[in-house]
This record gives sequence, structure tokens and C-alpha cells, in this order.
Amino acid sequence: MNFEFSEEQDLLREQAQSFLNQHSPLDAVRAVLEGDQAYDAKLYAGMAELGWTATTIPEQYGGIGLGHLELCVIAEELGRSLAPTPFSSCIYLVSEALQLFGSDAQKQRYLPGLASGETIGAFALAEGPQPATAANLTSRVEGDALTGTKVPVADGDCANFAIVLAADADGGSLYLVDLDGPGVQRTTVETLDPTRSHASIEFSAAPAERLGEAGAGWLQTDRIFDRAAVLFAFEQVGGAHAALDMAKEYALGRFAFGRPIASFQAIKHKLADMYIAATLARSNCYYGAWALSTDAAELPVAAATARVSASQAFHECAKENIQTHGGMGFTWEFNCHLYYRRAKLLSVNLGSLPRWKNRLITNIETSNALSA
Amino acid sequence: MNFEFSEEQDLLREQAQSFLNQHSPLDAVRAVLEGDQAYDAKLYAGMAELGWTATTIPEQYGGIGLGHLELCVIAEELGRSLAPTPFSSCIYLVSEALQLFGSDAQKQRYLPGLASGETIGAFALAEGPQPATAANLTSRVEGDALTGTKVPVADGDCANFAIVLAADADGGSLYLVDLDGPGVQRTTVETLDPTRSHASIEFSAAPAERLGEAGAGWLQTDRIFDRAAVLFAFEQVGGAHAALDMAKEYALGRFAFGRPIASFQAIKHKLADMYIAATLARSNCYYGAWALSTDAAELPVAAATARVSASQAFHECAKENIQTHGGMGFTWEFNCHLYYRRAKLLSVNLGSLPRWKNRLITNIETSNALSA
Amino acid sequence: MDFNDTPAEAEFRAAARTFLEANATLTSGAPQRDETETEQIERAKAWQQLKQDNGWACLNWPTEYGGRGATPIELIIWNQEESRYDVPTGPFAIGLGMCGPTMIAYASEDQKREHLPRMAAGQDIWCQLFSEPAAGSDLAGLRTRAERDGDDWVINGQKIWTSGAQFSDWGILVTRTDPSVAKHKGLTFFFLNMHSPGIEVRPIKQISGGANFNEVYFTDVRIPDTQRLGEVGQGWGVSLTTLMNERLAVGNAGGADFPDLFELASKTDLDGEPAINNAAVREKLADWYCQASGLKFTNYRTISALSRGTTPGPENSITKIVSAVKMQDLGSFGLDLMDMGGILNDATLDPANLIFQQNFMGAPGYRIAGGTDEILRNIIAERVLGMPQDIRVDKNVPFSEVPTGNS
Amino acid sequence: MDFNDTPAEAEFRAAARTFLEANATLTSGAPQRDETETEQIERAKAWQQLKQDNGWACLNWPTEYGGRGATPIELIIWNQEESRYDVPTGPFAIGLGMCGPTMIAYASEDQKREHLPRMAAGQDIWCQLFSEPAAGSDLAGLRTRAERDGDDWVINGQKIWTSGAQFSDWGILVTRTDPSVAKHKGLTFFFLNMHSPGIEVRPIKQISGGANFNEVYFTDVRIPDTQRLGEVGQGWGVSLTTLMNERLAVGNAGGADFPDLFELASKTDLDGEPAINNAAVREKLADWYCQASGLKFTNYRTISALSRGTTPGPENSITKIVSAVKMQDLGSFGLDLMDMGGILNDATLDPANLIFQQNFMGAPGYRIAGGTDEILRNIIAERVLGMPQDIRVDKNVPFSEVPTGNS
Repeated sequence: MNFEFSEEQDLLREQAQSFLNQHSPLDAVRAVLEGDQAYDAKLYAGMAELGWTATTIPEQYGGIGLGHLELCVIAEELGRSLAPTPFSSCIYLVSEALQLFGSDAQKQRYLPGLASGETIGAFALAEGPQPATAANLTSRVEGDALTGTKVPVADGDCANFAIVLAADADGGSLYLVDLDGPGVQRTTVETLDPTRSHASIEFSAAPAERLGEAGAGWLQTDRIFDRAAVLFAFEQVGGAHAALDMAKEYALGRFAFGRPIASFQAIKHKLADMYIAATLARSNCYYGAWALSTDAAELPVAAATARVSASQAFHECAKENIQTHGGMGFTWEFNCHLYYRRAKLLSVNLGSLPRWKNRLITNIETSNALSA
Repeated sequence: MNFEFSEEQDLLREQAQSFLNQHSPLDAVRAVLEGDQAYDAKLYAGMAELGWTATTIPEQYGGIGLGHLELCVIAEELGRSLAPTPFSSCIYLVSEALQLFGSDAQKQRYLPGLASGETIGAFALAEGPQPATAANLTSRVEGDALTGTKVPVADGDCANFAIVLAADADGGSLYLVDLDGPGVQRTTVETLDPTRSHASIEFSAAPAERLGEAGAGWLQTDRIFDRAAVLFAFEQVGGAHAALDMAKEYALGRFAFGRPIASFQAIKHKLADMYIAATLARSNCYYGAWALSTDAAELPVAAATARVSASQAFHECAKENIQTHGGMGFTWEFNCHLYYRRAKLLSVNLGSLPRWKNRLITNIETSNALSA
Repeated sequence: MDFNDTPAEAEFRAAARTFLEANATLTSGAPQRDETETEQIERAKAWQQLKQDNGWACLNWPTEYGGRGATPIELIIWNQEESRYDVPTGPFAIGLGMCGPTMIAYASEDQKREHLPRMAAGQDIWCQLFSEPAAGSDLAGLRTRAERDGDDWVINGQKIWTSGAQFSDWGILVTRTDPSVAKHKGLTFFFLNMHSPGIEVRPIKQISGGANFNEVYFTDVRIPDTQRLGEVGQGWGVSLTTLMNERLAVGNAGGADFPDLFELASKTDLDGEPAINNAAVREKLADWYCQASGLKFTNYRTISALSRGTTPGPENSITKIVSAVKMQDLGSFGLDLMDMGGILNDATLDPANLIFQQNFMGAPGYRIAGGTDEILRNIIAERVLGMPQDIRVDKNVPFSEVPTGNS
Repeated sequence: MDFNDTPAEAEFRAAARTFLEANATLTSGAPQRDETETEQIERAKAWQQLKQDNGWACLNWPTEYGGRGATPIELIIWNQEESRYDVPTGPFAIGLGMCGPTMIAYASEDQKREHLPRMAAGQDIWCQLFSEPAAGSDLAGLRTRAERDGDDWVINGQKIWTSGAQFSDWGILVTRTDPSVAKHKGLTFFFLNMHSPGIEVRPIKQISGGANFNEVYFTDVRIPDTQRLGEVGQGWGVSLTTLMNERLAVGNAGGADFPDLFELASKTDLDGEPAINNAAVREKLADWYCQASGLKFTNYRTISALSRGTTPGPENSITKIVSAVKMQDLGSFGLDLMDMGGILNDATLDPANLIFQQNFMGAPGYRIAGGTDEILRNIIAERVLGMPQDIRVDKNVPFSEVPTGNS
């Protein structure tokens, strides 16, 4: 039994922590929260320089071809630090999509830029405040031209290109669209978590090139999301532990009634519950990491398990971190809300928690049917 | 605003408490739990003597024609004392059903016996461990003969007659069946709550007389259950408060680490949560009582609200009463388990909690549609 | 058991309605307002003055101080009716609800006759200066010093969470006058002019983006001893009077509730049909309906007691804790229903989801302000269920020797 | 990251399988047993003897005391393999898991050589006499007295929750020898022959109907001073050694779990289709799946640490609290799925629902035994997160002066 990260991976984690402590302190996160920048470009360049963006991209496309376990390690630290960069859009979603479904030409064209951090890609599915489904999707490709509006698109305002799920004659496919090209109008939208930029993108007969099989867009998206779910789950677990640590530190230092509030059972038990949620989530994430890194048949179940568990843990820890802080917790000045916002963003960004619970059971039913 | 019981009703409550303290102490409940008796016949005779069984039955049928508010008061005290009698089957279900749907002859035949407590009636719907529906009901009436098996039937082993929901040529109707007559075989079944007797009843072409309209059995049952739900909810609230009181008394007297466990936040907050659940349930029950006593259009919504809320409160209070007692709580000798058992019985006896949550929303949708 | 007014109550309600109909607009018919805080204050003052002129201000206060000497149930009926109208009462809530009753209980007759009618007529706005950065749940741990200097007291320190400090004319203040005695014994209570030199008010930005509270800094602020309320060292007892009135005032957290979520679920698509058809959505809706209904009818029970002229039971103590948590969970779930779009807070895209975001970002504050969930559970356990206090290590120790940690 | 054995582990596992296959039957293929307790004990003793004869007993004990000197990961591998077989190990769990390690740490060399090999070979069964009616969560509040009389100690008092006392030959016992000093300082630890005069064992019936525990009464029971473990007054330290081993042993509450509920939901009708199709059912199933999965992989992480030869983190401390609550809620929900029929516990009607009833009636005990939910949260907060202890009023007070209430 070797169900832990290796020493090399732990070393990578230490390096990542040390880099992010220096270059992505919460002050840097607040600068994006309160400023006009879509993301922290200097930080992202630094991450690229360390090779993080290149981690899982094969060498022939400008990457360094490490496994997904290393990417999981980085993801956890990004989640812990709340790093305000387009890393997840570029790497968890777009790079994975290209590697799974791109033609050699498409990989050649896009992966090196993602690997070097010079190109930013976004994944565009949502069309407003409801779950997107084959029945309600209005973005449509006719010929090679995409028309419709996608919102919110994470990093859509700073991305150079997007992978778009759109309806078409075949039912729905993925398309690559140059966002700096014709027929594209983008507006930054306000969201619950301003530390991560989101856009509304209006396509008016924008040139679109199909990614992978015609009509397979929804199935492809499921496969991409399974992989991204594991990586986001590591971000969520990192965030959950950071919120737990923050609550613990505050509770140890804050006195009321002549004693640290950490000595009151109401606070102790709250933090114990946060620890329990974060620990269950972490262990489920490891399962997801194993499945992702080995391309196991269990990936759909493992990914949904990791995502459900980690979404619950991050929300719980972020929410009760505020509560532990009392009055200070709901001030703009304290950092508690940064975790609370990010937790909600990450729990809906690939589809909401209730939908993933349903998907988990569907995946279990499918895998039972397969193994029966 | 006069959303409380009246002084006369409060007086009735005091009398009921005093009678039940004397004649239905938990020792009497345990005697039924551990003994062979289906119920405490002496206690039930005493209740009948006080006129409780006659409360809502019109004078022309041997009753005293008081309103349902008085019955709610009695129900709460029966719930608090866990009185081991067939009162609920006879009065909440069978008497209500006869009053709603019985012909004058049927009322003349059955209500006086129920009012005097000399006759026991049971309501038979369930057919094993699944929700009974029009699609899966196997008990069937052909001509005037009922064939099929009902289990569990509360008080089915001690009842003289039953109201049975059975399939028939019209889709499903209610039938009156003499349980002491031909074609009836009954077996007492073991259940989670042995303080209330339940039977399996096998009907083999037993003579059956229709109650009310042909083919209306399911709708009739809904109406009967709406009314019974309010009355059972009062029993549940009584039980919830009794469990809360028991937990509080124990926590005040039990010392650990040199202080009453009632001074530890973990216990205090647990009991506060029990109080919150019980208080919400009580207020919802009052709404149900108002709707029941005035035959308001809101009854279906009010009844479902009361039942959902009271089922949750009783379960929560009974469960955490055990936990508050620590090791003693899960011994047979302590009385905690009596509430825990009863709470589960009452939360499934008219259909389970999840089904009533669904029904509540359905009733809200219906009433919105009506008022729109 | 019914929901009806008594004849006297019905008559009172009809009179209230007549006044309101003649002088105000129903909320549902009111225009969208876009006004500054100053404009809102002016409107509030005008409304309060109008009410006072017509005998509808401070209903339960004695007539000699500008009130009407009404019964508690009449006050409730008035509030029920007024709440249906588009009138600005917020700026006076703390003054009339908490400062006024404290003045009535502790001020001199002259002071009452000077200040209370002005308060009742909306001429002065009052605020309450209690909480401090290091004294939140443990309010009696406050450190703002008051030192005697001739006929005055000199105040130095900092208060926090003071609603309306920026536009208040007067305030009530609790201070520490003797750190050498036990925590609760060294406090003294005052009222003071908020325009006094040495007072600085700074707004606090909340995570919801709003700024409903302030920090108030005191630097050598002078208060004449005549404005002391209660004896020196008896400030805790005075504070409890005020807090008792706060407790009555702290009610339902509000925000998006069952009907809003029901509507959202009815119009939002989930797996090809309205989300309301989904069994998991229905279960959550049912739970929140039962909570909302339970709170509503709990409140009715309290009102019924007042209507009968008896003292309400402790039931209403559950309102804030239940409603604040519901506000948070229901808001969060509303965002879930909107799925990836739940994070959008751009009103031009879909105004509907803003109310759920407001729940989500506002509820953390409601779970804390006016008593945290944890403090409220303590209160229910101790005052309703009669369970003992936790062990208190700060009880018989001079305040200056109580451990304080970092804060 | 993988789930594979190292080559050495794989070899060990293969050897274990070979022995088990040759000497036991897989649980799935085992006949339904209907045996008395005595028969079960005989079978357990025979199996233990067989294991010992072949080097598979008490794997992590030193060889000179009947063990094999195996590594912790080897012990886990053996337990994994043995648990698949229909062999009775329960009667020895406490003796081998808790009493043995305590004897190894504190008994004299002669005593170890006398008792441990007999224990390892199943010749003697041991029990643990710790809890008392007034000393549950507060174990150190125990009152059973041991008074010195010549070379003996005389024991009077009562223990409770003693598993297996009725068939045990020996026991370990903690007593109070000095009530005039602080609680933790007046305790002394012994081992004793359970067949000594003055011991009376009475079974305790649980709410589940079973009787897995006993009360044990001591009336002038004599124990030679040579059977004292540790110094007089140092009994608490010895107890902690035992409890540390208990903590390692307390694991998953078991009972009906996700697969059982999944199966029930798949076959039970709800609104005309299998309940598994209902979204609310699916959400609950998903929650419990995630918990079960989280516990499983947390355990794998602990095993991985042992496999690497490093000390496991504190993660496994969450196992009991999560699994016991899950056991209760999942059981309760299983009964809900069966609707009105959920209360039936007549196996002839439907054996399937019995496992959910067993959860429902058994879980309240699991939430308490071996540390209540509340004590476990304290432990996680204090030992894992490093938060301070609650205020302790009984710490520096003579035990005889600690308040005791009714109990």
C-alpha cells in the first residue's frame, strides 16, 4: 500500500508553498479583488517559469511531461493560497481538453503557448443562471461560424482563445475559437468572487474550428470535467485547510471571558467538524488523484466523489471560519471572505454540488453495470 | 390574535397530565413493551371513562361532540406519556374516516363503540416494507369479498374491525371488515416499537362493506391522513418535549470532571437545538390544529407542515436524549429507548418523512394553483 | 384558536390603517428610490415628525415623553401595519427601541422631558455605543475608559459595530471606570452628545460590500457627570436593560426566503424540467418551509400572549438563530440552482439571483450580529432551559488581571 | 501512488492466505451458525491455539511471549486476510489488543512469561475493568477502592461496560487507592484472576436487545501486591497505555452501509419506480458514499504510513465519529424507504430490513462506547488541532472534594 504522495512530490509541494507564500500572499489576492486586473500577471509568469503550466503537457508540445500527481500537488497549493491566476482554465480544462481530443495540428498550435504561460485559454459552457443542457443551449455553430452568448466564462476576458460547447447540426460539439479574432465581443462581468475574472462573451458568426468528434461535445465535456474535477478538488482541499488553519489561529489568540475562545467546546467542536470534513475530502482527493494519474476505469466515480466531498469541505470550513472570527469575520478588511467566495465559485464552476451528487450515483450505477 | 389554547383547554391538559402520570407512568409502558398484552386495557378503559375516546364523536353517535382542539390537547399528552393504547387507530384514523365518509348506518354501527372505548378499530393500508401505491396494492375486493394481506396493521391484533384500502374494479376503495368474522387470520408481528401492537392480517374472501364512494379510496385516505397527521404531530411534539425534559434532568444531575454535564457547551447546545426543533414543531402543530378544527382550506399544507416538523423534532430529541445519557442511554433499563422507538414508529406510520416532505410541496403547489 | 383581532384591537388597527393610507404609499406601489443617505435621513425625520404629530410615534412610551401609552399588542399591530408601507424607519430603530427605554428607566425627570420628546419627534437620532474590538460576545470585557475630572468624565477608547453613528446626535455609552474590581463591577453608563469634540466615526466595510456599522474613537471626550445613567460601577445593570430591549428587537434575519426559492425553482430548468419537480429540491424546500412556518407561528404565539395581556414565553428566542442559518443555507442553495451562473451578480444579466447572493454574503453577519449562534444557544440553554453557566474564570478577578491573549 | 503491496508484504500476504485457506472457510461460503456462547468460546479458543501453533497469533508481540515480532503493516495485512474468513476472534479482541500490551509494558518478566503465551494461545481470556457508573467520559473519576492489607489489596466497588467479563479468566483493573489527592494521582493499576472470590458479573441488556457488556461487582476481592502494574498512585499513566491501544482498535462502526442502502433503494418501489431514481434518495446516497469512501481512503493513508515505516498522522481519529453517525442516519433512512413497513423486525417477513433496524438500534451505542461523539471531538480539537483543554475545576482538588451531583 503506497497511497501517499512520494518524497519528490512532497518536495515539489514545499517549493510551491514557499513560492506562493512569497508571490501570492493574501495581499496579492486582495489586489486583484479590489483592482482592475483580471489576474496577477507577474505571479502567473512566475508560475510558468517554474514549469507549473507545463507540468502535464508532453515534451513534444513544449511541456515537461510530468504526471498528474504533480499537478494535484500544485493545485492544492494554489487552492490554499487562493492564487488569482487563469491556471485552472488553462491547465485543468483547456490543456486537458486539447490533450484528450485535439488533432496534432491543434495541439501544436495551442499547447506550447499554454505550457509557456504566454497563451491563455478559457472553457465556455454556461449560458446564464441555469444548468446548461443539450435542450437549452442557444449558442450554435452553422458552417464554421459560432453565434451566441456564453456567460460566465472564467478568464474569458483575458483569454486568447476558448473551447466552446455549442449546438450544431450534429447535436453539440466542442469548438476552438480565437477570442482576439472577428465576431467576438467580451465584457467583464461582476461575480461573487472578484479574485477570479469572468466574462460574458458574445459570438457573432465567429470563426470556430471543431475540437474532436462531431456531436460528441457533451460526452467530451463530461470526460474533461471528470479530470478537472479532481484538480479543482485539490484546490478546494487546499482552501479548506487554509480556512481551518486561519480559524484555529484566531481561536487560539482571541480571548473572551478570560480564556482563549479555542478552549470553549462550541469552538473546539466546530473546528473538529471542519477537520473531519477536510480530512474526508483529502482522502477522497487522493483516490481521485490515483484514478486521474492512472487513467483508471474508476475515474468517473472517483472524480465525483472527490468533487462532492471537497466542495462540502471547503464551503463548511470557509463558512465556519467566518463564524469563528465573530464580528471581525464579516468585515471586508479580514481575509475570511476570500475563502468563502472562492469556495462558492469552485462548488458551482463545473456544475453545482447537487448535480454532482446525482452524477456520482449515476457513475456508480454505470460502473456497477459495467462490472456486473 | 388568539393563537393559543383556551383556558378550558389548558385545564383539560392538566387533567390529562395528572391522569396519565398516575395511570400511564413509564413503568406501565414498559409492562406492554416486555409483556404479552397488545395494550394496557385498564388504562384505555380509564381514558374512555374520562370521555377522551368520545371527544370528537357527535352526540347522536354516542360522543360528546367537542372540537378537535380538545383532541389535540389529549394527543400531546398521550405522546408525552407514550400511553400504550389503541387510541390513535380508533380515534385519529377510524373515527375520522367514519365521520368523513360513513353512511348513517355505518356511523350508527361503529361510532358508539369507539366512543365508549368498547370497540377497537384499525386502519389497514400497508403491505410490507415499501410505500403502498395504487400500482402495487395486491389486496383486492371482488364482489363483497376481500382477499390479501395487510402488514403492519397498528392494533390489528386487538381490533374488532378494520377500515381497509383495497384494489377493486373501481381502482381502489375503502372497506369496512369485521376482524372477528370469517376469512380473517391475524398474527401479531414484531416491530421496532413493541409498546404499540401491530399485526399481519390475512384476508381470504372476508366479507367487506364499502366505506364511501367507489374508487375514491386513495383520495379518501389522503383526507383521513391529513387529519390524522395533525393529531399524530401533537403526539410527536409531546414525545419530543418529554425526551428533552428527560435529557435536561439527567444533564443537570450527572456530574463529570467535577461539574454537571449541563454546564458543558456541547450538552447545552445540543439541548438548545432540541428545544429549537421542538418549538418549531409545536408552533406548526398549532397551525395544524387551527386548520383541523376549522376545516380550513389550508389543512393539507398545515397538516404536512406539522407532520414533517414534528417527525423531525421527535426523532432529533429522542436520539440526542440517548446521547446525553451516555452509556446509560443505550441500556434497556433506562427509558430513553422508549422515545426513540416511538419516534421512529410515528415518523413512518402514515408514510415516511421523505414522502411527507414531497407531499408538503405538492400541497403548496396545489394551494398556489387554487389561489392563483 | 383563531387569528382574529379582539374588537378593541380591530378598532386600533383600523385607525392605524386610516392614518397610513392617508400619509404613505404601500411598499408594493412605491417607486424605486435612488437617494443619498442624507436624503433618506431627511425623509425619515419628516415621517417620524408626522407620526408624532398624529400620535403614532413611540406608541408604548408614556404620553408625557412624546409617546401614546399604548399596550404592547397595539405596538405590534402598528408595526405590522407600518411595515407594509414604504416609509423609512431604520434610522430611528436603535434610538427608539433601545436608547429611549434606557433613558426612561435611568435618566432624571428633566432629562427625560428634554430628550425623549425630541427623539420621539425625529428631531434627534440616537445610537448605542457598547461593543468593542476586544469585547464582542464578552461584552462586559470592554475597555473604553472613563476617568473622573471635576464635574466631567473623560472618555478614551474605541467602540465598534455602532449602527448610525455617522448621523446620530446622541448616544448611550458604557465605559470602564474601575479596572481594579471584577469585570462586571467596574462599569459606568452615560449618554452623550455625538457632536462632542474628540469623537471620530469611521465606517466599517462588510463582506457584503455595505457599511452598516462604524468604529467610533474617543479621544479625551468630556461628558458631564449629570449625564451618567445609574450609579458609578452599576453600568452593567443599565446595559442589561438596554440589551433586554435589543433582544426583543432582534428578529427574523429576512432576506430571500421560501417563496423566492419556490419561484426560482419553478422557473429554473434542471435536467429538462423545472427544478421544482426534482425530489431533492423539494425536500430542501420542505425543510425551509417548515422552518419559516414554525417561526411565523411561534411569533403568532408571542403576539397572542401579548394580546391576552400575559407575558410571552421564551419561544421567540429561537428566531434569530433559525432564520440566520436558513438565510445562509437557502441563499447558498439558490445559487446552486443557478449552477455555473450562480456566481453572477450583475443585475443587468439577471436581477433574480442577486437576492440569493445577498443572502449568501449577508447571512454570515446575521449569524454573528446581536449575539452569535453560539451565544444564542448558550442563552437558550441557560435562560430557557435553566442549565448552568459555563465555568467563569474571569468572575472574581480584578478586570486588569483577566487574561486577554492577542486581542 | 498505488494500492500495491511491496514485494515483502506480498510474500507475507501469500503466506497468510495459504494458512487461512488450509484452515478456515471464507465468510461468504460459511454455514449459518446456531451455537451457544460456550460453543463459540470453544471454537474461538481452538482457532487461537491453531494460529499460535503456526505462528499467526499476536503477530506484533515479541516471540518470547508467544508472538511473532512482526511489523505493524504485517499485522494489518494479517487482519485484512483473516477478516475475510469465518473465524471467531471477538472473545480475544480486548485481551490481545489491550491487556496484552499493558502486561508487556508493566508486568514483571516472570509474569509476562507466565501469562502472555497462555493469552496468545487462547488458553486464557482477558477483560478490562475500567469504566464505572459514575466514571464514563470522565474515566479518572472512578471510585472502586483498593485498600492495602498486608501483602494484598482489598477491592470494593463496581465496574461497568466490561465486555466478556462472564467468560474471562483474567482482567486488568484500575482502582482508587488515595481519595485525598487529586483525581489522576490517586489511582493504582492491577491485574487479577477473574475467578477470585467476591467477584460478581451481571449482564447489561442493551436497547438493541443484545447483552455485550457486563456490570462487575467487587466485594472484598483480594489481589496480591505482586499483581500491581506500575507504582502505587501511578495507575492513570498505566491506563493511558491501555487506552492508547484501545484508540488504535476502535474503528469503523460497521453495520449496513452504502452498498446495502444502494441495493434497498434499487429494489424498493417509490412513486412507481425504484427509489434509486428519486433525486432526494440519490443525494443522500451520494453523501454517505463520500463518507464511506473518505473513511476507506483515510484508512489506506494510515496503512501507507505504516508500510513506509513512518508514524501515521492523526487522520484515523475521525473514523468512529463519522461511521457511528452514518450508521445511525443511514439505518434510519433505510427504514424510511420501507415506509410503514420499516418498523417490521420479523425476519420471516423480510430479512432485508433487519440490517437497517440493527443500525438504528445499535448506532446509539456506537456513538457512545469507546468515547462519545462529544469526547472524540474534544480529542480531535485538543490532540490533533492543538486547542487547549476546557477549564478543569477538578484538577488540583482532592478527589474526595470534587463535586459529584446525583450520580
